[in-house]
Amino acid sequence: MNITQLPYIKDIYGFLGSDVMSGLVGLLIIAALVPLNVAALVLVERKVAGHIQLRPGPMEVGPHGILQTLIDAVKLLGKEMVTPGLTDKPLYWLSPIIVVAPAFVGFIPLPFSPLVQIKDVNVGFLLIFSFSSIGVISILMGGWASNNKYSLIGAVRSVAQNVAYEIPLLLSVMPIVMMTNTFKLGEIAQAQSGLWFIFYQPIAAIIFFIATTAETNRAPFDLVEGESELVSGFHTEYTGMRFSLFFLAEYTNMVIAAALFTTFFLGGWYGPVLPGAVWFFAKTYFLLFVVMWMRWTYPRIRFDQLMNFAWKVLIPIALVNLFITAIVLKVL
Amino acid sequence: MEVKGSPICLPSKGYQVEAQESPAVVGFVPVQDLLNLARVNALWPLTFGIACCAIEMMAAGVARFDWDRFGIIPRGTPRQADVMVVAGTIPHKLVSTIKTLYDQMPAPKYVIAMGNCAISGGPFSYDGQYAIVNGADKIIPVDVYIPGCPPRPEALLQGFIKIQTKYTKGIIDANRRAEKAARRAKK
Amino acid sequence: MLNIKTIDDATINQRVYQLNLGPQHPSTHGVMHLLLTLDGEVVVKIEPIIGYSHRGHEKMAENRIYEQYLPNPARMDYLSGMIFNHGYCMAVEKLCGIEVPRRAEYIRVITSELNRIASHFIGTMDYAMGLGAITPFLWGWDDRENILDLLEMISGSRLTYSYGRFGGVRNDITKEFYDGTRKFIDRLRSRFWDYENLINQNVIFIKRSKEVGVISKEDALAFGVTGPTLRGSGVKYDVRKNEPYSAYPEFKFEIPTRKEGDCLARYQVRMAELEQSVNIIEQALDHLPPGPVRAKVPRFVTPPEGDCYVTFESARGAAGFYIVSDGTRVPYRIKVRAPSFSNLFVLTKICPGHFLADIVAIFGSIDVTVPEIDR
Amino acid sequence: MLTAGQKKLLVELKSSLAEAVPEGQISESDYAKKGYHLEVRLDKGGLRRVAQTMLDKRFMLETVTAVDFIDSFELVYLYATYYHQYCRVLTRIRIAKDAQPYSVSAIYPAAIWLEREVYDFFGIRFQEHPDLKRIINPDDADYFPLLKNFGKTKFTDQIDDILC
Repeated sequence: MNITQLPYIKDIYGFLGSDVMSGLVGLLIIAALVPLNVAALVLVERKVAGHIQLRPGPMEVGPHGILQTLIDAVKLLGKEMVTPGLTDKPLYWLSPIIVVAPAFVGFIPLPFSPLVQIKDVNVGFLLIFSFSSIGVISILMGGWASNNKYSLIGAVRSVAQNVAYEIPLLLSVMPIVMMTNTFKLGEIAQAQSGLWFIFYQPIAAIIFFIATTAETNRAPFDLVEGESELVSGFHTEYTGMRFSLFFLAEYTNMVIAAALFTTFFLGGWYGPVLPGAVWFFAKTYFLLFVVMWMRWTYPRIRFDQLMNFAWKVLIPIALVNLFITAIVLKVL
Repeated sequence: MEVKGSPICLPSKGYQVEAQESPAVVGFVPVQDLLNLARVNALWPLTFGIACCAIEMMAAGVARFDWDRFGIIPRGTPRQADVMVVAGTIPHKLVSTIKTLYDQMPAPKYVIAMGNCAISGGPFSYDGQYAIVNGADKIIPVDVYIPGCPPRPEALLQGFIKIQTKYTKGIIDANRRAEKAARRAKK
Repeated sequence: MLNIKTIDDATINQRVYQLNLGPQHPSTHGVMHLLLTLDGEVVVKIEPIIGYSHRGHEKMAENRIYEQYLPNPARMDYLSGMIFNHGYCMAVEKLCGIEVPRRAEYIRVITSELNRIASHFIGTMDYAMGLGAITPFLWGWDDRENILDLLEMISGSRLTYSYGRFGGVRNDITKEFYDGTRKFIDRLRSRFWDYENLINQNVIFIKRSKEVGVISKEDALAFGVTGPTLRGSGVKYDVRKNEPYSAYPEFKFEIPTRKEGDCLARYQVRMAELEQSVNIIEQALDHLPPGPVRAKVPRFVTPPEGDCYVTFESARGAAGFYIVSDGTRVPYRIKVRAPSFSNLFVLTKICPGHFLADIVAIFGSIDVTVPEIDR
Repeated sequence: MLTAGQKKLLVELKSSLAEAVPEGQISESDYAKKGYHLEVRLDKGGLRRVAQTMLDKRFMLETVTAVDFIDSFELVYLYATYYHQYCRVLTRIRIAKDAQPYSVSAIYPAAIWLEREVYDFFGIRFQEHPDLKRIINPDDADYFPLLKNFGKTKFTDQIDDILC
C-alpha cells in the first residue's frame, strides 16, 4: 500500500500517479538515499570506533569531521585504476558492479511508513534474500579474478559463510510469515500495531540478528576481509573507486539487514508520537549502532567455529522455534 | 617549466608506474585543486613498519596522538594506500620488498622517510657497514623526511601535515611563481 | 585442530600451496616473513624467514669502545629497551668488577619493571589485535603512554633508552617521577578491571585461544624457549628469581605460571606478570635508599682480558650478553642471546595442523620483536 | 657462595662429564666473575657427547656462538638449567679455520638455527646439519661478516682510540 494507491491521487496527478512513474521516482530516491546513507554510516562508524577507543575520530575535514567520507570518496575517484597483470580482466571489472546492484534492489519492498513504500512487492523479503545471494557470487568473482592467494581464501570463505547463514536467516523469518501468513513487508509491519513481534518471537529475533551480521560479513564474523589474517580479504587487489563500490555494497547490505529487523521484530513504523518514517529510521540506526558497537569490542571467530556455530547451533534452534510456533498457532 | 597544476594522477617524479593511467582532467584548475585537497585530507598510509620507528608510528595512531583526526586510516594492502611511511632501517634483504610495494601502490602516492635510519642510515651507518642501505631515497623517491631516532609521534603527524601543505599550497605557489616568471620573461 | 599425521605425503604434495605471510603483513609485528605451506586452510609446514631487519649490531661492537656501544642494546629489543640497556651495563660491570651503589640498583629495577609493563601491554594487546579485537590494542597503548611519559621524564627518550651507565644510571629520579609513578600504579590497578571485562572473559577470545599452539615442556627444553612463553607451559623459570641479579633478591614477588601451555595460558601469564611488576615497583619505591647514583668509574672502561656471560630477564625471555674482551677499550666480541630467536623457532614444531587464523594467534602469543631476532 | 644443591649438582656433573668426555679438561669457575659455573675445554671433539649428557641432566642449550681468533675459531656452547638449582656450563672448543665440526642439532633441535647463524656469520660448516644455509644475511651474500678480516675492525685498520 503506497501513496499512489490512494483513490484521489490518480485524478490529481493523472499520469504521474501511475505505477510506472512511482516506481521510477522511487528508484531515483533510492539512488540518492543509498550513497548519502553510506557516507553518513562510514562517518558514524569511524566516530563510534573513535569514541570507543578513547579518541575523537575524524575532526579536521568540515566541522567535527562531517565531510570526511565525502572527501574520501572524492579522493578515491581521483585514484589510479590499477588493473594488476595476470588478472581475469572481465571478471575483475564486472565484480564491483554486480556487488552493488542487489544492494540497491533491496530497498524496494522496505516499508518506511504506511504511505512511503516504493512497491509493496508481494514476494516481499524473498526478493531481498535472493538478490543478496547475487552479492556473494560477485565477491567470489572478485576474489578469484584478482589472482591473489589472500583474496581467493577470502572469497571462498565468504561463499561458505553466506551459504551457511542463509538457512538460519530464512528459518528465523518463517515463524513471522506463519503468524501473519503473508510475505508482504507492508502487511507484516501493519500486523504489529498491537504488540511487536520481538515479544512473540525473541529467539527468532536473536537468530535473525546473528545471521544478518554474518550475512553482511560484519563484526565477529568478518572473516572475509579479516585484516589481521588475509590482509584485506577479497578486495586486496582493488584500488580507487572499485574498492569504494565494495564498501558501498557492504554498508547498504548492513542498512537493509537492520531495516528488515525493524520491520519483522520492532514494529516497522509504529511508535507513540512521531510520524512513521522517523520511527523506522530511528530503530534502524539504533540497530546499526549496535552492529558497529559489536564490531569494536569482539575479536573474530575462527572459520571452523563459524561453520559449527551455523550448522550445529543456529539451524537446530531455528527449526525447534519454527516447530513450537506451528504448534502454538495450531492450538490457538 | 610552466607548472599548470599537476595532472590528476601524477606519478612521483618520473618513477614509471606499473599500469597505464586513467584519463586525467588536466588544466581545469578548480577541479584540480579540489582533488588535491581531497587527496591530502584522506591520506591512507600502508602499515609497513620495519623497526623502532614503527612503534612510534603505531603510537601516532593511538588515542593520544590520534591520526584518525586527519582522516588517516592505515591500510594493509599497498593497492589502497596513498602514503608509504618507511619507518626504520632498510637492510639489503628488504630493498626488493620496498620496491615492489612502492610499485604496487596506485599513483598519486607519497613517501615519508621516518627516522634517521630511513633518511641516511642513522646510528647504523659507518663505512664498515655491510647490512643496510643508507637512506630510503636511494631506492624510492621520498617526499618528506622526519628526523629523530625514533621521531616523536607529533613529528610524524607534522610530516603528514607537511605533505598536506606540499600538495595543496605548494602547487598553488608553484603556479604563481611560474606565472610571475612568465610575465617577467615577456617584459 | 586437524591431525596432519593421518594424511600421507603423496596426497599432501598435490594439494599443497605456499603462502607468504610476507615481510609486509598487518599482523607480523614488523618485517617477519612466515613461509606457510598450506593444504586449504590447514598449515602443513611453516618456515620463518628472518633477516629483514638485520643491522649488524654484533659487527658494530667490534669497532666501538664500550661507551659508544651504549645506545645499541636498546635498539635491539626496543620494546624492552631499558632492560637491555641495564643488561649491557651489568655485563660490562661484571667484566670490570665495578660495584654499583644500591640506590642505582633500585632505580634500575624501577625503570626496568616500568619498561616490562609497557612491553607486556604491547605483547598482549598485539595478540588481541591479531585475533581481530582492535579496541584493547588502543586501550593498552593508552596506558603505555603514561609509562612513556614517566620514563621520558628521567631518561629523555620514549623508546630507545641510553639511561644506564657503567656503575649506575645517568641521573637521579626526580620528585615528579616519584609521585607520577605512585599515581600511575593506582590508575593501573583500577584499569585491570577494564581489561578483565573487555578481553579476559570475552567468550570469542577464549574460544580462539584455548588449546591453540600448545608447547609441551619437552619441546620448550629442546628448543630453548624462555620467558612468558615457557612459563605458559608450566615451568617456573624467571631469571629474576632463579639467578637473582641487581636488587631483585630484596623484593617479594612470585612467578605466575600456567599448565596448559596454549595461547590463553601465555596471555594470562603476561597479564599476571603486570601485577607482579607493579608490586615490585611499589616495594622499590617504598624502600628507595639514599646515596650516590653512580660509582666512581674511569671515563673509559678497560676491562681485563677474558670473557663473561650475563643473563637478565627481558620481557620476552632470558636475554644475555657474552662479552669476550682482549684488555683494550674495544670489545673483541659481543654475542647477544636473543630470547625471541629461540622462542620463534618453536613455531616450526607446534604450528603444523593449525588453521591460518591460528598461526597469526600463535605468532602473536609468542610475542617476538623482529630486530632482536635479526640483531 | 654456591648453595648445597648446586655443589651436589656440580659434583654430579663433573663425574658424568668426565666419563663422557675423558679428554676434556673440566674446571670450575667463579660464577660472580664469569657468569658460568663449569667450563669444559675440549680440543679434538666430543661436542655431541657433552650435549647428550647435558640433555640427560635436563639442561637447555642457551646459545651457540663462535669467536674468530685470527688463526683459529673458538666455538662456545652454553647450557643452562632451570629444573633443579640454576647452573650454567660453558663448553669451549678450538677448531682450525677450515674445520667442519659435527652439529648437535640431532640432540638439541634449537641448535638447527643457532648453528645456521654461526655458519651465516663465520662460514663454519657443520656436518650432519639438516639444512645449513644462510639465515640472517641475504641468501646471495658472498661474505661472512663477523670474520676479523672483513669490514672495519681492529685488525683491518687502527681503531683503538676512537673517541669521537
